[in-house]
Amino acid sequence: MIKYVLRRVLFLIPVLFGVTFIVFTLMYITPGDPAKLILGEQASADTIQALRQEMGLDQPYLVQYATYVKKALLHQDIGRSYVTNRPVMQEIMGVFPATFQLAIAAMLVAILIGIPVGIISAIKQYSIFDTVSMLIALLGVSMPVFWLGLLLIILFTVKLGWLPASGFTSVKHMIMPALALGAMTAAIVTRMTRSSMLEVIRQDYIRTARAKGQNESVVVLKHALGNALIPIIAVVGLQFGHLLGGAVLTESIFSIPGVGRLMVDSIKMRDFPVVQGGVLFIALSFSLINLLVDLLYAYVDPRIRSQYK
Amino acid sequence: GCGGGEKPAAKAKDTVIVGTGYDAKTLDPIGTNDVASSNVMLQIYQNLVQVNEKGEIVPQLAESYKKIDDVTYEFKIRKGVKFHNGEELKASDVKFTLERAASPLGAAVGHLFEALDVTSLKVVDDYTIQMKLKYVFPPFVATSLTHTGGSIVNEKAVKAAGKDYGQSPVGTGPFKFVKWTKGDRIELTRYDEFSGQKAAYKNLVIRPIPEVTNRAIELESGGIDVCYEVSTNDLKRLQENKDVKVLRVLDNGTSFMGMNTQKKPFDDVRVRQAISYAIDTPTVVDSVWRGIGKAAAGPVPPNIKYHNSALKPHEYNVEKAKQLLKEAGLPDGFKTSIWTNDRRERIDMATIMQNQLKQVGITAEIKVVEWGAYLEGTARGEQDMFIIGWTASGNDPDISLFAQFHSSKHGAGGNRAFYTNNKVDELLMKGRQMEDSDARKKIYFDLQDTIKADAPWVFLNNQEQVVAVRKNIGGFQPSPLGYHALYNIKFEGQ
Amino acid sequence: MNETPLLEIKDLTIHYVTHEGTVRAVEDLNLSLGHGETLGFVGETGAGKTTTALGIMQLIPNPPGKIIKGKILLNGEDLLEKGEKEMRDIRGNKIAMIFQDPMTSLNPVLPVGEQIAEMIRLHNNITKAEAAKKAEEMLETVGIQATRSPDFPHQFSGGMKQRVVIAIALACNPGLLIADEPTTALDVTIQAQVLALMKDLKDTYKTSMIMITHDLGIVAEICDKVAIMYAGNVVEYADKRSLFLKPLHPYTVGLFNSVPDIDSDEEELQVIKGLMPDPTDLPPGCPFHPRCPKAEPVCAKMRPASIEAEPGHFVSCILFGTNKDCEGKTHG
Amino acid sequence: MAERLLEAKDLTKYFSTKKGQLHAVDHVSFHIDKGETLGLVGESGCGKSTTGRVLIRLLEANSGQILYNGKDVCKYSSQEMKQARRKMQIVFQDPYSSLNPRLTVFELIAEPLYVNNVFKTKRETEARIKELMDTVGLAQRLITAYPHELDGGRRQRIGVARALALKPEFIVLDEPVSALDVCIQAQILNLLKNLQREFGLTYLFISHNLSVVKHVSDRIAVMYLGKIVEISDYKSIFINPIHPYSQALLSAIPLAKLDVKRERIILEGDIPSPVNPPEGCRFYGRCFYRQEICSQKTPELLPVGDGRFAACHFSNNLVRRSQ
Amino acid sequence: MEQLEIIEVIAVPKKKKSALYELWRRIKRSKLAVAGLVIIVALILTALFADIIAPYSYDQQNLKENFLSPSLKHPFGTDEFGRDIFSRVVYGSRISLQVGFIAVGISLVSGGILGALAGYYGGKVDHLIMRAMDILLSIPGILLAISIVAALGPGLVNLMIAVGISSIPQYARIVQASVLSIRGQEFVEAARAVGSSDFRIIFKHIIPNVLAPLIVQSTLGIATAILTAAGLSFIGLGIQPPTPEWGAMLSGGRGYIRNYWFMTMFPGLAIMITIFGLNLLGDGLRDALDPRLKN
Ligand SMILES: Nc1ncnc2c1ncn2[C@@H]1O[C@H](COP(=O)(O)OP(=O)(O)OP(=O)(O)O)[C@@H](O)[C@H]1O
Ligand SMILES: Nc1ncnc2c1ncn2[C@@H]1O[C@H](COP(=O)(O)OP(=O)(O)OP(=O)(O)O)[C@@H](O)[C@H]1O
Ligand SMILES: [Mg+2]
Ligand SMILES: [Mg+2]
Repeated sequence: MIKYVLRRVLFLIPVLFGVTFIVFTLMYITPGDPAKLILGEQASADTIQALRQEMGLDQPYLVQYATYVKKALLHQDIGRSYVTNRPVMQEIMGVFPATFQLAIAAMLVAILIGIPVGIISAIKQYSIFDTVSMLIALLGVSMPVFWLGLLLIILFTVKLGWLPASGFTSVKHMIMPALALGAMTAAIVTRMTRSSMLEVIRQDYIRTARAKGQNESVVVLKHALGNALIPIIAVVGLQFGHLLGGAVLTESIFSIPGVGRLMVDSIKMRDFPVVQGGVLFIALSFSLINLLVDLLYAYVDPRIRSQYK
Repeated sequence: GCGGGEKPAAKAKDTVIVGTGYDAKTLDPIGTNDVASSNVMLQIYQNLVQVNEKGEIVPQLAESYKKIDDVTYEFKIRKGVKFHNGEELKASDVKFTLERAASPLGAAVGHLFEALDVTSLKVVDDYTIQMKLKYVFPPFVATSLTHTGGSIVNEKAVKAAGKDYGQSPVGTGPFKFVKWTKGDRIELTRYDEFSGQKAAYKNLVIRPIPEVTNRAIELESGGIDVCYEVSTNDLKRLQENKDVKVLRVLDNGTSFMGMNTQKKPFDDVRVRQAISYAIDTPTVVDSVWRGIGKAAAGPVPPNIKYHNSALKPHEYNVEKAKQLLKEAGLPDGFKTSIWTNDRRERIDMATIMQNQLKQVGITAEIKVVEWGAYLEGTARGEQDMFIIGWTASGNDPDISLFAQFHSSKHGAGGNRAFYTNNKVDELLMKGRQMEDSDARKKIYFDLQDTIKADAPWVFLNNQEQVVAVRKNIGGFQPSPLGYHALYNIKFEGQ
Repeated sequence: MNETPLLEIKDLTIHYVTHEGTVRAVEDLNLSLGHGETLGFVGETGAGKTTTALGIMQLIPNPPGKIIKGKILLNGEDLLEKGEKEMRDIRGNKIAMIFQDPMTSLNPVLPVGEQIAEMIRLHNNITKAEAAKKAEEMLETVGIQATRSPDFPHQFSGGMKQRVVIAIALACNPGLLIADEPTTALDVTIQAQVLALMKDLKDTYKTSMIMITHDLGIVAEICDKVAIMYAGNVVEYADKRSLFLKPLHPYTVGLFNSVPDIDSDEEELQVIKGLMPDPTDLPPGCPFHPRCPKAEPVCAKMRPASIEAEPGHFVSCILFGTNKDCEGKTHG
Repeated sequence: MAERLLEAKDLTKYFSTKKGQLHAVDHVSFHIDKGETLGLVGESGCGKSTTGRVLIRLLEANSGQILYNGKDVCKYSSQEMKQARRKMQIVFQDPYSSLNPRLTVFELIAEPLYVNNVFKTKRETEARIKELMDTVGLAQRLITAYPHELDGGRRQRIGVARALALKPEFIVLDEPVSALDVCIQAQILNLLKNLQREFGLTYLFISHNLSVVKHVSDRIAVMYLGKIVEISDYKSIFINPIHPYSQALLSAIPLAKLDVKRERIILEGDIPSPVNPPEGCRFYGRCFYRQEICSQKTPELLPVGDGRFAACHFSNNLVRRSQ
Repeated sequence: MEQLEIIEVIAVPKKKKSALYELWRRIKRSKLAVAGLVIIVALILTALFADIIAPYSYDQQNLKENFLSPSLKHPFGTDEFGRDIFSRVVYGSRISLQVGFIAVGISLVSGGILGALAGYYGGKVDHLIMRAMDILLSIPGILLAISIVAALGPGLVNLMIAVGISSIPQYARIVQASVLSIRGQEFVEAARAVGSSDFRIIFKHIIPNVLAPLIVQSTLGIATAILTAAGLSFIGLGIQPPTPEWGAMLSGGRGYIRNYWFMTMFPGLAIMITIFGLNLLGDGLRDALDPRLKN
């Protein structure tokens, strides 16, 4: 098991190289000179040139990348923001907690709604409940998240005055963003739970459990759900990964200082070190979540567990 | 409503929460030149001198200053002023500040100190400093030294913090820095040893809330006390809201649609004039801004010295426009494009102008270009027409005009219309080296006329700073600069 | 022989209502099984064997399946009238079932020991530890070391899995064991192991059994009685000996002829023509008549009733007994 | 002596798997005469299908020779192989997955004709397809049907028609009836026998069902874990199996007969994994007749008289014992 | 053998029409899928006949009649420039469909080819391609899209490219997995046994069988593409005005949401109904194309 984890962690290295390289290339071909953006509109050509030199922007493309990688590997230094001059790590860590909390909250919403509804839909396939909840789930994925967010604000802040419209400092602040962001995920989880349960519920071992005289709730929760969990974990993991990558739109609507907004702002400001570092960080957390998901698979499914030995 | 998650004003309020559009970039005065950062630094730092409401230069950290000759200035510094870290303000700090600002480190504000001869900085004694300019540049004191880029920092604190100074600013101002949660809030607290008038309340929180609508909602629901940059959409509602006061001041900015005067067909003055005639500026401005700001008449905004209030917005005259186009050999109009960045109002103005230009046969495609690419592209002259704004950081007309119209400033320097006119160059150079006088006034009136006639720009609007505050907020006056003094706030009825 | 039989099925009719039409999987099926007897249940794919078995367990998937009518009497009590709770007590406890495919009948994420213990705990009021102990004993009984009880199904071979399934089925010592093709998925040598085990256990536990299969060899080996099923109906029901020595129904005869004989050297097999009829569209009259070599015009009109052609040997065909005389009458 | 159509010499096929080399077919030698049927029996996973596939080069052998009419098929160029393919065909076990669900009966049967450019015109192709459908007993009206609309028996007929399309000499029948019901199975078995008679075909008939194999085969090879353990004519192996595994296999078949009491040999344990098998006899672990030497030395497949072969160190004793 | 045919008379397999008919028959079973199909067909018709349906041009301004509430003259009201929102929503269907279809086209073709190569050749090629896809996948789609739009500049085409590229991995994965599983199926081997070339095997046997999951994924992918494009509009990287893109209309109208609800409501509903329809159809197709349901 440990060996497996180590192998996976080693495997991250090429992925991270790949990710940084792609981002580096994208940023490189993007028009917009960071030096100019930093210095503003009135800076003289000389100062701009000097700054470019200082930032190494005058170097050839691959040299710049090599320098970046070398620094990152040898000194664990992924640079400082061009814009704020803060260490990139600090920039990211500054926004990560909010994103993480938001992701967790949205995921909770998604799981708490998605799994039960999905299960009931599956066991009552073709019933009214099934149809209605699937329709609602579909509406969930159909609504642009920023629109949903706005409507929530109108309802809960403007009309009812219950919840604050911006910021991210207390549980109260989290409710609306989590709902807006979780709606889509909840819908996805619901659908996946339903189809996975439907698949499992037709299996022979479910019939075996029933033939034992087991009551239906145990059959569903223990025998069926236990086996239906893998694809559910997969989507939950994938979605969580995406959420950690930043929910730019939700963060913007609710003025939450998160990874997504940091990234978008940094791209706009051509703050290359932050973009690089951010994507690196996102890719890393994405990969780690994938690893976690795989380990979870092993936890819920002994067949997979035995493969990792 | 008590909707806000912030503490409601139950007891005696001692916290002011301000909602702004953007987060600060850094709190190192020379690290940036953006309004959001200045807005915070203004509360933390002080300058040698400042500009009062009447536009006069008054001493702040300097007790007094005098001009020794055309290019030499001497400042007397107030005694006993303490930095937030307890250090006393000395002339050496001022020297350090200015040297740093003019060094490559201060690239972001370097343009302000171009005229300063850094080697000439001379600490006469602990409370006296002298400096020389490289050339005669009378606006120096008014523009450079009053700018937040010229905020006086403490040498020891800066050196101690090193690269991280931007996150641990130390000034002499009315508020001390406490904590900065990026993207969410900057917390300041009253500096009790402040040398001037101490603030009437203890805590100042500045929160970036990028969505304008949200900002207004937060103000209405009491989540914030001060709301910057109220949008046209919210203006009416806020004005009608009894819990809220709306404060407005015309700012030093001009939005305009520039034309690339080196590109065909905009190299022909008749085409440029035709476009000016084709656009009904007041309608554009009115439809988009709906009561905020006013249609601009010329390159010098109303609050700036030597603004010629006799100028009128462009005449709207489709016939004349067509006539001019015909004269220019383009009777059927032409195809072109309008660049703008993603600011809503600019896109909207572009959309209307696009429609108006169609009336004279000009087909303009709107190109919404992301800001970085926009600056890059317009600096290189890739654009045909482009919408942008220019806000002067002081009230001297030189700031409004030089970078925009002097041929040495083509492209990235600020002159994105690539406007070239020897007479204008000459006048600009002359104007910036003169002390205020009628002669200087004449030069700037001349400039305004010439530029308007040459029509490198379609003047769109002079913006307005619209700040809404809760009813109980007193003592607040918005500044045309877009960043406002928050330390004067007093709670009314308390 | 006038004591109540262990199981008696009367006029059982089960339909599946699908988009393609109504599958009449079981139609007016009658059957009985005495205590301690083993009944072989033989028929082609789709004949309705599994459906009948699930009907007895009342585990017909609903929708689309539905028991339309009939009685299933276990020791004289009609299972169809029992509530779900009572049925749960009966399932596993009084009637247990083994399914065809051992690979899929076990829950892949639970240890086998736990799966056996689950059954025991459901029907006996004992602690977890006791149940686990008992489960291990059951494993030993079916020839698997008790130490393997914490292992998961994928760690077992097919034969062992089927043994575990058997262990589960027998854990509560049910009066009736229904085995639905328990060895079809297994290799010959493994099948032999499992069959031998089942025979042993049946003798030890004195369990009555319904053995569903399409392999007449297996029937010959372990059954006492045989029911031949065709298109939802039992067409012939007899004592094994009587059936093997003297099959009556043309379908049964055809079935015997289709199996290549290991001992003789026939060149060509005498096959039954054609295919099972479309279950949503059964032919009128005797469902076998289109394929029947002895079909007469009347077969297309009338459904033959079950006749006791010889003592204890029932057959549904007009060739026998009174069926000959009721020409023209149509039954249900 | 009959003409020898095909001979496999020392044929070996290993698969590389995560756990190691999987010895699917391990130094196997046998021959098939023209017009005869060689039955290949053995339990699941013993390498029957792999043998069949290697023979017609659907899989490449790791080593060994396949002599077809005396020429080594393994050395054929791809062009030669394409020609040879027309003579060597295969019918698969699973009539469900061996037919592309998106093609009609016509397209399915036409495929071999089409890819080998047998006919120039569509008319000829169509005629041939109709002829083939007649041959295998498929009604003409099914020509536009899709496989999923047909039952297993009919599908298997399509498989047979495809195999026959190119007029082959030799067909590998890989469990062609295992997936079918007894009645349908009998129909297909009859069909295969008739075709053999009519076209003089040679079959390799793979099955795990001994009674079926016996019904169609002239000779039978018994396979265990990648090795052939015995080859005999179809009668002797039933009357008098030599290899202990053959004996056990035979005794394990439940007979649809009453009162035939047989001595049943119940083998212990399961078939071991074919991955990196140890030296010695593959059957060692389950053999009721094993001796010291069996675990050390791999027995060769050797003639034991009457044209029979067995791979057991004690075949001589066993031949006698069972007599 | 004559005996074999006698029975054909009785056991007639149900006669079925073409594959397309079969698909329709399966979709028809689910009311929701039919509803989805109806929505999408209606949408396509709207896009095709936008000129006829829309009462005004999408960019016809009338600054004096801005912010009009819905009325007979302007069923969805007018926007800040006095443009008819109904007409803009109608024309917007063109844009959204273009974005959806072309973006999916891009990811489908590139992802499909990559996935097919990986699946068919296996081994190193597979490893290389799929790891590259992993890398692409671990960069959040919207960030990738933003960077691409920032790099290429905004506009309809670039937007479609951006959205397209960011979902390549999904298609590559599906195709790779399907090809892998189909390659292992016996009918592929059967084709090889009768002498079919690799080319024929890929195009005649593998690709048609991969289509089912791809169709489903594409239907859902179109939905995602439309939503992503809307999201990009929100961040200000969308399509140029005055193009009536729903996402841009929605995000442009958000400032007015409290004053003039209709400015966001109708484009919002348009997006929602479209996505809804696509999802309904996608789910329906998934069920309809599920081989396990084949009888
Ligand atoms: N869940 C179901 N939905 C619809 N039809 C069904 C269902 N289960 C079984 N059937 C149909 O009912 C008929 C009887 O099926 P059943 O499974 O009882 O046959 P069987 O004799 O057990 O066959 P096999 O030997 O293949 O197991 C068949 O035609 C089958 O297609
Ligand atoms: N492509 C492959 N890759 C790896 N292993 C394989 C492959 N094909 C077959 N095998 C393995 O080779 C061994 C022999 O397989 P083969 O299919 O020849 O057996 P078989 O006798 O035909 O079995 P069955 O009766 O189940 O069809 C098995 O263990 C199988 O798992
Ligand atoms: Mg069955
Ligand atoms: Mg095989």
